[in-house]
Amino acid sequence: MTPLHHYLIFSALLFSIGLAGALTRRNAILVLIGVEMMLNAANLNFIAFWRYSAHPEALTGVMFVIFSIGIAAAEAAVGLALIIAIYRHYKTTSLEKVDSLKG
Amino acid sequence: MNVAFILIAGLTLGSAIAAMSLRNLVHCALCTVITFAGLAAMYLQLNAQFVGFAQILVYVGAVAILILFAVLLTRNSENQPNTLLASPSWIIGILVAISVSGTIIYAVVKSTRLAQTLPPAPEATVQKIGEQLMTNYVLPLEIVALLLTAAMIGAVIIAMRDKNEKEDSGSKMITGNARERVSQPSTIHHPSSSQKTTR
Amino acid sequence: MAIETTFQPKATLGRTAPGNYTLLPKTPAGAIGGIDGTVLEVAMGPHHPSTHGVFRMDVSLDGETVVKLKPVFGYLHRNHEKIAENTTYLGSVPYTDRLDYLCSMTNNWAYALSVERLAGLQVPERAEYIRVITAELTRLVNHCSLIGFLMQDMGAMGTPLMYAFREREKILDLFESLSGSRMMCNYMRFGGCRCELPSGWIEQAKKVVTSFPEFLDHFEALLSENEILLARTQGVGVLSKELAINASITGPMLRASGVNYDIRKVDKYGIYDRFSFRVPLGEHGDVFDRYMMRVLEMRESLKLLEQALAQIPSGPIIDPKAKLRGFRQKPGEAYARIEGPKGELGFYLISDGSPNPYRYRVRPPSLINLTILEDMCLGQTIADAVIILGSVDIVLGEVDR
Amino acid sequence: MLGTGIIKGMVETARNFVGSYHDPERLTTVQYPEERLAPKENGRSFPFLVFDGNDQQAGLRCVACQICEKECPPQCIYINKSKDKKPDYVGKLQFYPATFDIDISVCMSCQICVEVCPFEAIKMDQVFELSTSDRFGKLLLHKPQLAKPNEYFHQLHPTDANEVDARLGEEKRKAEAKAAAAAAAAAAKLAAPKPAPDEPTKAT
Amino acid sequence: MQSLDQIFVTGKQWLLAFLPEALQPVGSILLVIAAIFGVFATLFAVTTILERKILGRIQNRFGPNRVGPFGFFQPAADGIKMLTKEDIVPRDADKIIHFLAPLALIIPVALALSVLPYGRNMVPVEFDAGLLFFFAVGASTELSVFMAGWSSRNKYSLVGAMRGIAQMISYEVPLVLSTVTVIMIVGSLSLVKIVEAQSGFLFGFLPSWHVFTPWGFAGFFLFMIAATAESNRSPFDLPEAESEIIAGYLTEYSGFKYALFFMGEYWGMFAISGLSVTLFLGGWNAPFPFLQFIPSYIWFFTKLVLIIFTFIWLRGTVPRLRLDQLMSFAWKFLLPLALTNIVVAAIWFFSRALQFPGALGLRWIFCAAILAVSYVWLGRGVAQAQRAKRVYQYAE
Repeated sequence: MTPLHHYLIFSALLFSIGLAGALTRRNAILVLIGVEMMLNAANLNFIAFWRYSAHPEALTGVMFVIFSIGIAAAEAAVGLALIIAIYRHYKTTSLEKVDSLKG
Repeated sequence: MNVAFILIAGLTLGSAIAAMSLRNLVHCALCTVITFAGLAAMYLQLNAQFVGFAQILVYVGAVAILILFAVLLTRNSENQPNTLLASPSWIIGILVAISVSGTIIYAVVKSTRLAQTLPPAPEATVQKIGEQLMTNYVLPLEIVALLLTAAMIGAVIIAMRDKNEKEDSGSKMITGNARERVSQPSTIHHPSSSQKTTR
Repeated sequence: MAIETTFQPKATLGRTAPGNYTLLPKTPAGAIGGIDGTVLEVAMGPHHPSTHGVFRMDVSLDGETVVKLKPVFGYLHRNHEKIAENTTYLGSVPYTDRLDYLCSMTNNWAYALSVERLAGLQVPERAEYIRVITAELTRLVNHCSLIGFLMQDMGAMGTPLMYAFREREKILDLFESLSGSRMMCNYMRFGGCRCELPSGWIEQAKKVVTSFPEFLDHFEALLSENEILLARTQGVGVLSKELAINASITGPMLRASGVNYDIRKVDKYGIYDRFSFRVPLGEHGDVFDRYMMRVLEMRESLKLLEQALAQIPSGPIIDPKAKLRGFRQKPGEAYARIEGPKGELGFYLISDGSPNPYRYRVRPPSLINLTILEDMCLGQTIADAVIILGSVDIVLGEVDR
Repeated sequence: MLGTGIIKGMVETARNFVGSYHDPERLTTVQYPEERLAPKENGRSFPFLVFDGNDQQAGLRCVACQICEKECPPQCIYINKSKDKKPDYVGKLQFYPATFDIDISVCMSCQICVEVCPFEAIKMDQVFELSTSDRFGKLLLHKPQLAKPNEYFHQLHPTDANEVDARLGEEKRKAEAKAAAAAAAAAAKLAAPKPAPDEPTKAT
Repeated sequence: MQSLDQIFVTGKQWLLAFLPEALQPVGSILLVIAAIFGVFATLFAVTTILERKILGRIQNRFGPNRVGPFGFFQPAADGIKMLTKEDIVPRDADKIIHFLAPLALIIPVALALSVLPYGRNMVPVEFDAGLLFFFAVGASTELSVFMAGWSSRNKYSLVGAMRGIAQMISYEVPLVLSTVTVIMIVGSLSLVKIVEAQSGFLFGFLPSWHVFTPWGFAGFFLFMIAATAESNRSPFDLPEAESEIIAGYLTEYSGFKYALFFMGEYWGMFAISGLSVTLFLGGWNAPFPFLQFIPSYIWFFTKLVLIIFTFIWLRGTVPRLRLDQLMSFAWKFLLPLALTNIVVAAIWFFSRALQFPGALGLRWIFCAAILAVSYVWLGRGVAQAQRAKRVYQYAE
């Protein structure tokens, strides 16, 4: 049996990896991947807390994760579309070079 | 502590680190896939079957493919110049990440209110989830549906190529060729008494 | 079109492989374009499954759309014309078989016709009939296999091709019993034909001709109404009437664009004026029209064959004045053309009195029909380019000579 | 309606699928090494040399006139004329080929050598299983490999062979008659005092 | 008869009894894995030879008939040839991904095969959400196509991979939507429950399979078209269109890796055909009551082979579509029809309440009419380009 705090530690590590990536990498796509990873780490917390809760039949955690996955898919689609649009304009995906508001 | 948990956690964290640190973006994206799949395995371990399958379906089947497409569509971003590990942004980023994870882990380890026992496996059948979605969560469901539609349309509009831009390049390419060969047609005159036949 | 004459090797990294060749630099990741709006340059050929031999199309693709296409040929160049200028008049006949190796009979005829024009030979009537019969059978062979290959290019797993070949075999059997060879017939001679028809040949040919329409009906039932085929071919590779005329396209391709031009009707060479047959005309000039032209022409050829097989007279088959050994001509020139299955096939000869022609020139329909390829393919997808090439009906032996 | 054409096509292929099990018209494949097609009389592969009688050296019809060597489009025939002469089938003295080689790796089976030969000496064979691992030696056929008896020619091309035999027999008969006449004349000449000049022989 | 039907189930239990208690779950899993690999590797071999023979007969040829009796050892010969071939990896290829791509295909496909019910009590892994699992792992095969195409560093491979991904993503939508009807009617995602819902006979002799209802027939039709596209079979074999892009994403594969890809594609076809058997053709149920003595797994595999035969037949008949036509077919024809079918299934479901005599016939006719009208209407939209029958003129 795996205790609850192992899942929490694991999700904290995953979150920090995503955070580190999002902070350090310059490529917009990688930043997006980092954000997705943080989101997933949070989802794992929801599931873990649901599983270890006293009243799992309420399905709250599961429901939250289902909605979260749905929204993450939308977020990824819009985010990547934005990245592609930016790339068309600036010919780069490096966030450091995309620094002017005026085209 | 479970062997399967250690294996999955190790694989997931390892691929997550690889995804965030490899130079080739396609490799990063493929490592992300492993991370997502590992998380799905975690969900399955936690008896959340439906969420696990949804995770694979959405993240592996859709988001990962989207990311790969984005990588290919933004070509010269594929190879990043090697940035030095010692550059200030790296140090700051990693410091922030370590401090965040340290805080959370400290809190988790020190916490006494966390459940220490695993309750019996809950019944999270698809039917129950469906019922919940149609009763308690019907409003969020509608909102998510709306959001997804809006996001889809928005993504299509954002990513659509500028019409003028495309027409310019297209016509340039085509007029560069032998279209002008059609000058005055020389005529061939032959007796052509024609006759119609249905085919 | 500028011809690239010098090959400049790309800068190497200075590494040498164990052999004696230098390695080109590695393709960097993402060096292959084509997805992010850049142009993908693909060399289709010379060894590509659907270029009908050794032919190359240098294609530039925007996504899947062709934005530039450069046909490159010459991989099968065999110096045909120069060889013919150093060979006797008779010795060139077997070489003409190898021009368009699907239709050796018509190639023979075109060459024989130009030598006859040069030498003023009279072809006996029976030989003329045999020529018409073999030429129309050749047309059936060619159109049949062309449709098969076109469907193969379209991805039909070889089924139409196999059916077409099954019928083609019957005609090739006829050719074999007549001339001794299935494909390289080497049958016609200036002044007539090489040998008399074997006994029972006419009956056998009649049997083939009468059973052919049934095959065509089934062939069309398989193909002509197939929605996928219609979707793939209609409106694809449109060649306008004006462009077709200006690019001197001939044959079924020209008629698919709606131009009424058939040398059998225009020149009335041989004895084509004795038969009643019609020339089908297309309207849209797309791949479907080119396909239908072939089907309809096969039906007309069958009518022609029926008449010719019924009317064939007896008599000599070669002009007694025609001399095979040591054939020489007084100085002069001649051009003769026929309506080959692929288009106008002409031979131009200049004689200087020696046993060899002084100048020998082929007007190959395949090559000239191929020149318009880029204009038809621009703006279409790569899959269309393949079937447009297939519908042009080329044989590389004739294109490159 | 969408799909009717495809269904029509599928009916067509199903007919062929079923038909190939019982209709020999549809399943025309000949399984080559076990089954063979009967050779056509006009069929041709590579040339061979015809000889009369039993001795392929003495009976060879070829007189090394080298016309085929000149006319051969790919120039795959190599002939060396003999220094001496030997009598041919009519008993006339002729040259014979000291060597007669055909490189069948170059030959394109066009039959032009057969057409131009004035002596009916070269004909087309029908063998085609000539594959060998030796590209140069085994595909260069020499006179002993090329020479085949007249019976073989009869077997391959009976119509043509009968025609040729009739013509040659006629010539032989004429020549013999002429020879007999000449002999009679000579005998008469011997009997008579006045000698008659020898008539020069003419090649046909 | 009961014992014959359950012979594999009892056999497995008998074998497991030899193992100690603790190892029994592991042993059970290993047995199942071995069974799946064994059965489907054999089926793969049989299908390759059958496909070549059937295509040959369709094309009036014999097909392979040299190795063994009627050429039935041809797959073995092919296998040996594949194994002994040189494994060529392009110099510029991304070697790791190039190596992993066939595995990334074969693993999800084998996983997908493990949730199908092959007979009564014969489902390797029973999930409550088996159908969802099937689609989840099915969706991840796209990754392998991408990996193969991208890592080969070949233009044809890349074009093929792009085509493949675009096609698989597009056709996943009608594929999933056409199964929604079954989920609606049965009320479960469990494949075992779906098969059980199709057992029994209407009026005592007609099988109550889903395909014999209007929505079920339409769903089966849509599912099979989408399945053809998902498994890259003709006429949707664009990712491997040999006349256009050589072999698509497989261009740079040779030897064993190619064989693995090949097997993976066939397994994918088996998996998706097996799913259609499960969803629409009554799974392992016998078609008639008097045929019930034949073991259930035989019925499953008979239906599977029939579907595979149809795939081969179709492959022998039709030419290939073009990419844009493929896309418009998915989005403009299959998707609206699938959505209509969902509405029809809902009508069917809620009109169950009608109990007057002849209600079944009325429901049938009403639902079929809706579907037929929308089929004709949508079909006209898709094929509007070739509506006008062409008339050709002749010159004398």
